[in-house]
Amino acid sequence: MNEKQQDASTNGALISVNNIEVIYDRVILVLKGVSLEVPEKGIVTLLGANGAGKTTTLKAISNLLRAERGEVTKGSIIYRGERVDAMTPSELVVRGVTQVMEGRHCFEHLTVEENLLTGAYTRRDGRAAIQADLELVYEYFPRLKERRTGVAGYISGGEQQMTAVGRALMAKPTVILLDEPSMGLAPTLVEEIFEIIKKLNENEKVTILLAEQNTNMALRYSQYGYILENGRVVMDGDSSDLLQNEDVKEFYLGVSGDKRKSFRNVKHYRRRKRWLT
Amino acid sequence: MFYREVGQYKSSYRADQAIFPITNDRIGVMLILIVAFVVPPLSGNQYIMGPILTQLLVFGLAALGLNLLTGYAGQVSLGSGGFMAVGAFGCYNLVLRLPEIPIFIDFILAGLMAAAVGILFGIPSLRIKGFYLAVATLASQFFLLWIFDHVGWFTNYDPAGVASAPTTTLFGSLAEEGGVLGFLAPINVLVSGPNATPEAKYILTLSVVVVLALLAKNLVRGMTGRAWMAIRDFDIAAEIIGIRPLRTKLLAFAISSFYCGVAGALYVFTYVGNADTEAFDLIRSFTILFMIIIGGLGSIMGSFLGAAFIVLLPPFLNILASHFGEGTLSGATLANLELIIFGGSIVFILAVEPQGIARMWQIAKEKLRQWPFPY
Amino acid sequence: MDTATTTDVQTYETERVREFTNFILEVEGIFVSFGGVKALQDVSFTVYEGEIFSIIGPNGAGKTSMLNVISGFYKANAGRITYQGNDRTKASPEQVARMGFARTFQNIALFKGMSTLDNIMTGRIVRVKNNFLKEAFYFPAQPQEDAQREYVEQIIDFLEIQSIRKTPVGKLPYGLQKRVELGRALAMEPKILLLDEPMAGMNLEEKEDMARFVLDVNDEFGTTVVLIEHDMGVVMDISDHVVVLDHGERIAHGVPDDVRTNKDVIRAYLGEH
Amino acid sequence: QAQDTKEQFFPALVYRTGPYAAGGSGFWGGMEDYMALMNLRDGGVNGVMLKWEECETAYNSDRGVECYERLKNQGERGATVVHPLSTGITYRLIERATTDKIPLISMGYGRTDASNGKIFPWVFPLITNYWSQNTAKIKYIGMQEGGMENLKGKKIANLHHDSSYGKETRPVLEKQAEMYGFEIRHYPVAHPGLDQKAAWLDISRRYKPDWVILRGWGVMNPTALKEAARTGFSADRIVGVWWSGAEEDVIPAGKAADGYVAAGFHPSGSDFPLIQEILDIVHGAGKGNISPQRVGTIYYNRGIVAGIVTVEAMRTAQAKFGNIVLSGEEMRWGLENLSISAERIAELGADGLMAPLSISCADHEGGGPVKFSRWDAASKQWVEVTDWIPTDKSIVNSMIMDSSMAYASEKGIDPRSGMSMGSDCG
Amino acid sequence: MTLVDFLFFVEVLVGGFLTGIMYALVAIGLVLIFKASSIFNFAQGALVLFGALTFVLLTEVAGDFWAWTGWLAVGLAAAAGIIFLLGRMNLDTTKAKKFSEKYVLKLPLYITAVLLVVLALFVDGGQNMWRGVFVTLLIFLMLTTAVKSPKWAMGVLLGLAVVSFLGDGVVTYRALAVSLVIVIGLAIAIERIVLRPMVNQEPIILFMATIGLNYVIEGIAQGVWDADVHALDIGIEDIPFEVYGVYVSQFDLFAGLIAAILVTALAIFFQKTRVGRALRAVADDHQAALSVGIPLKNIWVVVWAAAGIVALVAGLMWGSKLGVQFSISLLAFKALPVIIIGGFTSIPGAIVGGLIVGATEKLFEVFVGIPFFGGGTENWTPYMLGMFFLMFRPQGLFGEKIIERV
Ligand SMILES: Nc1ncnc2c1ncn2[C@@H]1O[C@H](COP(=O)(O)OP(=O)(O)OP(=O)(O)O)[C@@H](O)[C@H]1O
Ligand SMILES: Nc1ncnc2c1ncn2[C@@H]1O[C@H](COP(=O)(O)OP(=O)(O)OP(=O)(O)O)[C@@H](O)[C@H]1O
Ligand SMILES: [Mg+2]
Ligand SMILES: [Mg+2]
Repeated sequence: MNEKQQDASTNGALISVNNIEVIYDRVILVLKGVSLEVPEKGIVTLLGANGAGKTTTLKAISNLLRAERGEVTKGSIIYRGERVDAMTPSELVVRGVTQVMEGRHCFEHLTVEENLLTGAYTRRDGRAAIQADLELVYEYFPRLKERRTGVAGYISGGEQQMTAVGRALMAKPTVILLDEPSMGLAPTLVEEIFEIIKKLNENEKVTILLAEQNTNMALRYSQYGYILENGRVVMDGDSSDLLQNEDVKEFYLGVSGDKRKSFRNVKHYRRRKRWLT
Repeated sequence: MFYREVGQYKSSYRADQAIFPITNDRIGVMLILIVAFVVPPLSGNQYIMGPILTQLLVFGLAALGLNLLTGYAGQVSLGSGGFMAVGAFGCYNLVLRLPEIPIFIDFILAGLMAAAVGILFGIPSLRIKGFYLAVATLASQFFLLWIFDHVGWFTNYDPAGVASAPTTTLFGSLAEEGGVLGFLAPINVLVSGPNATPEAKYILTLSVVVVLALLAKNLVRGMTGRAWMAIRDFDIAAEIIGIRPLRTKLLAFAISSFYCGVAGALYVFTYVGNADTEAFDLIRSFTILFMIIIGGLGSIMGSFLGAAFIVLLPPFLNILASHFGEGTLSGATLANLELIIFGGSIVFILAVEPQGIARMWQIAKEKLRQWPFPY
Repeated sequence: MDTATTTDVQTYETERVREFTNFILEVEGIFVSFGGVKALQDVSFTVYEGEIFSIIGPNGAGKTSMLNVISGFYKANAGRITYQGNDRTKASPEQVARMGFARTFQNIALFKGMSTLDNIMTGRIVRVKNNFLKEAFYFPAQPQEDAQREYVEQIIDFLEIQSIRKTPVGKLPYGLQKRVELGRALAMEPKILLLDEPMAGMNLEEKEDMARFVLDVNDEFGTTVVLIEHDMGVVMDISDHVVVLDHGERIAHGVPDDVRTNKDVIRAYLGEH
Repeated sequence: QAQDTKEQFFPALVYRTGPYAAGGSGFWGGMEDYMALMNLRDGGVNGVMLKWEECETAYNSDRGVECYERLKNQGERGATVVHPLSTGITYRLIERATTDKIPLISMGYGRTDASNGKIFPWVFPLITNYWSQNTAKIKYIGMQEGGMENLKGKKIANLHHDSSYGKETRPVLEKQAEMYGFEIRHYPVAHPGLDQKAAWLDISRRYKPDWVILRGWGVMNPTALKEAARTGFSADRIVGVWWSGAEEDVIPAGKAADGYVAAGFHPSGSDFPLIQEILDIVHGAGKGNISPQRVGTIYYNRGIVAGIVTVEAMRTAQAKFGNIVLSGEEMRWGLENLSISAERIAELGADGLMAPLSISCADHEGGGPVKFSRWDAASKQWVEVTDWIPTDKSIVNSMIMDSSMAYASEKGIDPRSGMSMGSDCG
Repeated sequence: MTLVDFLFFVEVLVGGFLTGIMYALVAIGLVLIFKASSIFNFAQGALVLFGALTFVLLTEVAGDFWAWTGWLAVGLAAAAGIIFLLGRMNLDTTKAKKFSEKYVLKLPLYITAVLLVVLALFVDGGQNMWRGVFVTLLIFLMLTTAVKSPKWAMGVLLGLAVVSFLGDGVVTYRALAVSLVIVIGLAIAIERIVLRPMVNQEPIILFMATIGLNYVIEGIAQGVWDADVHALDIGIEDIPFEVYGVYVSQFDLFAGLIAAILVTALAIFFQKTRVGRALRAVADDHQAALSVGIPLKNIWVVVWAAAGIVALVAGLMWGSKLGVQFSISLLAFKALPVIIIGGFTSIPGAIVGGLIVGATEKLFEVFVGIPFFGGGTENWTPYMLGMFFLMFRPQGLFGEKIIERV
């Protein structure tokens, strides 16, 4: 697409996605040539409307697509110099890539604590380390501690979301793919989540690829952003630049001029910009 | 290029809801039906008409019945054999004891009996779900067969417990020469018993199946079908939007059993000519379930495709084997190879397309629609 | 605790003045617990006919449980629910639906195997009078079916989901699924619409659309809306009254402005800014 | 294929897989070996080669029907004769074979009242049908008790497979119980018969019969013997029918089967000159249809007997119609005029393998006698304990008459005219 | 009730319990797979048959079978060793390993193996030889594909060779050892061929896949071995002894002991270990399990191997009771009511369910069925019981609660 992405694959990005096409069910073409890269220890965010292909991109990276009858038909995804399609999802986890899936996906019949512990399945650094991390997760999400013996199928939506995020943290990943981590969380917790992300990134040097609808937050906490529309990258740039971009401001942040509009007063009309036409 | 819906605009919702909205499909189905009604009888090939097509139709109908229950309403049942038996022995007794009734009315009555029994055994479905329900429905399978085995009346006290289809005419004894409905005598053909022609049996079966399949199609594209599918996909949500779970499930059990019952009756009267309970045993119930899974859950056509696969593949392999294997391989080896290939093709189909043959067919059509473009 | 008087109705940042007179739903002293977890403790509130009413609170506060009790899916251990003046505490979900309640779900509960159109059509089931025999023979049921379809097409137009009419909903992106769910609820022609986080997982633009839909439904049909949402912008902008739950208890109840400034609410939920 | 090779076609409805595979593979092994012997040694039967095609039924009745329909028109003049080898399949085929004019041989199984050739012109429950066999069994029990009069007051349990096959003898047993004054109680065992603990507890502890008749099939047989041993019922008080009397039925039961007695219309063993010849010529040429270890077992020998009967009927028909490929109708004539004398049996090298047999158009059974053998678990051998015991036609014939006439009236069949039981055919 | 009546009642009850335990042996296998992957395994019966047939035939086959197996194992072990060394020698080890895995090791082996297996099935002459070929190749193939390491393959093959050349004195142990390996090999093959393409599918589709599998296993079991009836003696007398007038069989008690051991071991495994927890996670959500790094394939191999071993044990017990023959595959149907009553996901439930089923069906048949209804009720009583039971407890006695939530 643009030069920046082309040469980036060679200049040491941790994950580079090169012009991939994804097809579901052998007929539905969803990604039509997406390229992006995630530098080591960076926070990169993927933005885009519903159905743009964010989830699909993340699943392509973590190799979970196959379980949904989806396929990368063109292009390649490279993680640390290796093609991910040669690895199974679990091998990827062992190598440090963990995904928080959209829609929680907790293990319904396991308790909250058991859910968190399965997150540490691939770890070999001993019980004590795992226990310490468990406590850390409980510290992040005190609500989970209260519900630790609750069966995950019965806890509230937000609690499930915390469990899903906590479970991914338990793997001590080096790269974490977050698919809408703030969904369904109370306002304070949304802040909290982004703080956690920042902390992980700064303290533990975790690389983060984030798909978010909360554009404002995502751009404030990330370093680089890509905007997907209809299975294509339509814009990318440093987060701070994107935050200042007029289009982004208008369509994703809802600020025109300086004032936020009231939801009661918004007019109902299609305003989505046709980026490509 | 030739298979397109481009340019076929629908001007009303009704047209949009037609069974085959695409003209090519409509023509295709018409052609298939005409061929089905005309060609086999003209060919006079008894093997094709009898064990191949009639068997296919009968089990296809049973599979369709189960598909309504399992594929549409989501209630996995392993009791279809039992319900077929109710229809079979019910119809046998009706014809035996009330020969005046035209046979197709007997079929309906037999189906209704099966439906009644189906409702009874459907009651637990309110509480029991999934494989638990599947296993629990085996109760009906075993219990019903035991009843038919142990109450001699059902088989007219035959020492071996075999119900053998009496010689029957299409419109019943009243339509015989001199009867009240004597004017029907010329078209009152024999449809079962040793002297009925294979053609008559085949056409009767085909007619019954076509009519019932059409009714089923209407059901599933209407509110009934939607209620079933809602229960299947998410029972709690369905209840919260106002669908009555028990009523909907019982209706599914009833209609499904009705179809199975009619299939059982056809089995006795137009296919084999007689039956004991062995014909409707556990394996039968399982086979019917296989048919709908392989054919495609929640697809009317899938029921028949699945039946074709399950019913026809073994003889097909057998024929192949006897043509190519004769002499080089022992009979036992061939028989086992058949089993392996049969099982292997099931696995293969599911691996390629878990949604079954019907879905494969659909994807093929989709591709055809887009052809020559890849997506 | 009760920081707002229910009679003193105010509006927030809007020119319209909304006045309500009748209670449509009264929830009194609801208790729900699961084993040791007290999901709801003595929760009471009232909803006016025609208003937009929001339930907010931290995760696990009991909001969804409250909605489940109202839908009849959870049975309250104690308490009473009155609908249009009649006690309906013991009604089953299906009866509740037939009384005029419709809802959407926090974890999307669409019928995955069906198309968008069929999903919305299921919402009409409470309104049709066909029986299965008529349907089997097609023609007797057809006029009714056409009428339903027409109604549903209006909803589809309203929600602007024409292009996905025939798509199986399982394959739709998250946001569209939420919209279809709203369509299904609307197809029931409800008197009360219960929405559980309808805007979760949407970007701003989509949220605005959704908010507009909700407001339009409320305006045009006078449908009462009970809304659970974590986006305070939306909640404070569009609701007439808000109740706040925390750990199963009601900590505030009133007009948005009052709630927003309530100390307990800030501590438990909003956080300091 | 050369013009002048004449081939008589036999459909082979076999089952080599599934729960009853042992019976199917044993029987067809014997039958095919016999036919192979004819071809290899004699160049066919009077110049007509025997040809068969296997169709796997897996003991499943529907597949049996399919096989029958598929194979019935093959061969120069269609299928000559069909051995369904399953009572269920026999029932399914009776009407079809009648319409198609193909004789159905159900040797030692099938529909008993089909022995009445006037009502069932195309069905041949040859040698001994179920009911006749049963009379022989009661006779055997009577002999053990020291005379038929001693049966009075005795108790017999009939442990049977809960299927059409199993239920078939209930009426005749009840009739005999009435005649001889013994008591009979039936114990149905559901397919496949893996668990009979309840039935055996009831038999051994509560009912305490003097004898048990075992009418099992497949795995039900060893299970019955084992369960009997566990509940302390002595095996030598159990008398089996001939579908419960093969090696496969007793070997798995181990010591529990020692002393168990079973009926048969032929013995086991491979000492017969005929079988030696088969081992020599057929297996010697690598053309055997079964593993050599199983040659001479009960099922195998049953197949040999079936082969003999079939081929002899063919010869009989050839004597009338010429050495041609026979049609079904001609074959039926051969069967209805079949008579195998003791000399002929000896000539075939099968002395002692079967009893003389003679069929008529009214009597499609032949009323062959029954022999009883005891299982010796140590040597793994069946030991004959009686000579041929004739069956009691007086009981059976009238029952067959009643039952078949009932069938005829239900089906609206006119009996073939001009014959009475035993008279000559037209 | 007189004493005699009472004793009779007790005897029926005990008989029922003991039969129930035998059912439980089969049921445990079903529960195992269900609990670990929510697959309702239709092929469990076929596995029982396969295990028992393999074992019994291995004790029966003649010396040339073992000779073939042994020499072939030596040959293949040597091949594996060479490949291993080649992989070591190459400088760029990962590349070489990959290469050898992909091409050198697998491709020709697949081809030869398939050819040989087909041959083994087809050519009936010298059956023992072909059986030997089949067994060895099966083991080798599965090992190499599963562990991706020629080292492992080499080790096991050498073990097989040693075992093959052992004398007749250790016939039973030899057969047992080899059967175990074969059963594990089968599990690996199942994972490869059947389960892997079906990740994340609906339970009913996976159920159907196991039906296909069922036919394949039946075909292979009867094709490679045979469909004859074989007597099996595992050395435990099936002679009843009397306790206060009630007959109890030593064999049944032994079966009970085995079942108890299996259940305890498996229950601990599931509840207390990391892998056990992972298994339960897999049962809930394949995709999520993948996303946390649970290697689905290994897990499935472990589970199916365990189920295969349980099936082998059940096959040995039932086989020595009834003779090894096709019908023992039908035992799975007797295990079904057991698991709905005990709960699909509870291993101890299988035992309790077995006891309940055994006792009810026997008591009902003896005291109601035979006196009043002409008997033959055993087939349906457990199912009827199960049905009524589930009306009140839809997840069975100990099953995990079915989660209903919106
Ligand atoms: N399993 C599937 N089969 C077929 N199509 C799918 C499947 N999953 C997703 N799609 C399609 O792929 C497109 C992209 O979906 P995706 O879930 O990646 O979007 P998204 O950007 O994550 O949206 P959202 O913000 O709603 O989560 C959508 O149009 C959707 O319909
Ligand atoms: N059926 C149930 N069984 C057990 N616990 C339950 C059940 N339903 C709800 N709970 C518990 O009750 C509490 C309230 O749950 P609820 O779903 O109502 O929360 P919520 O307010 O909707 O939270 P969120 O904003 O996260 O969706 C939670 O702690 C949850 O674990
Ligand atoms: Mg997404
Ligand atoms: Mg909630």
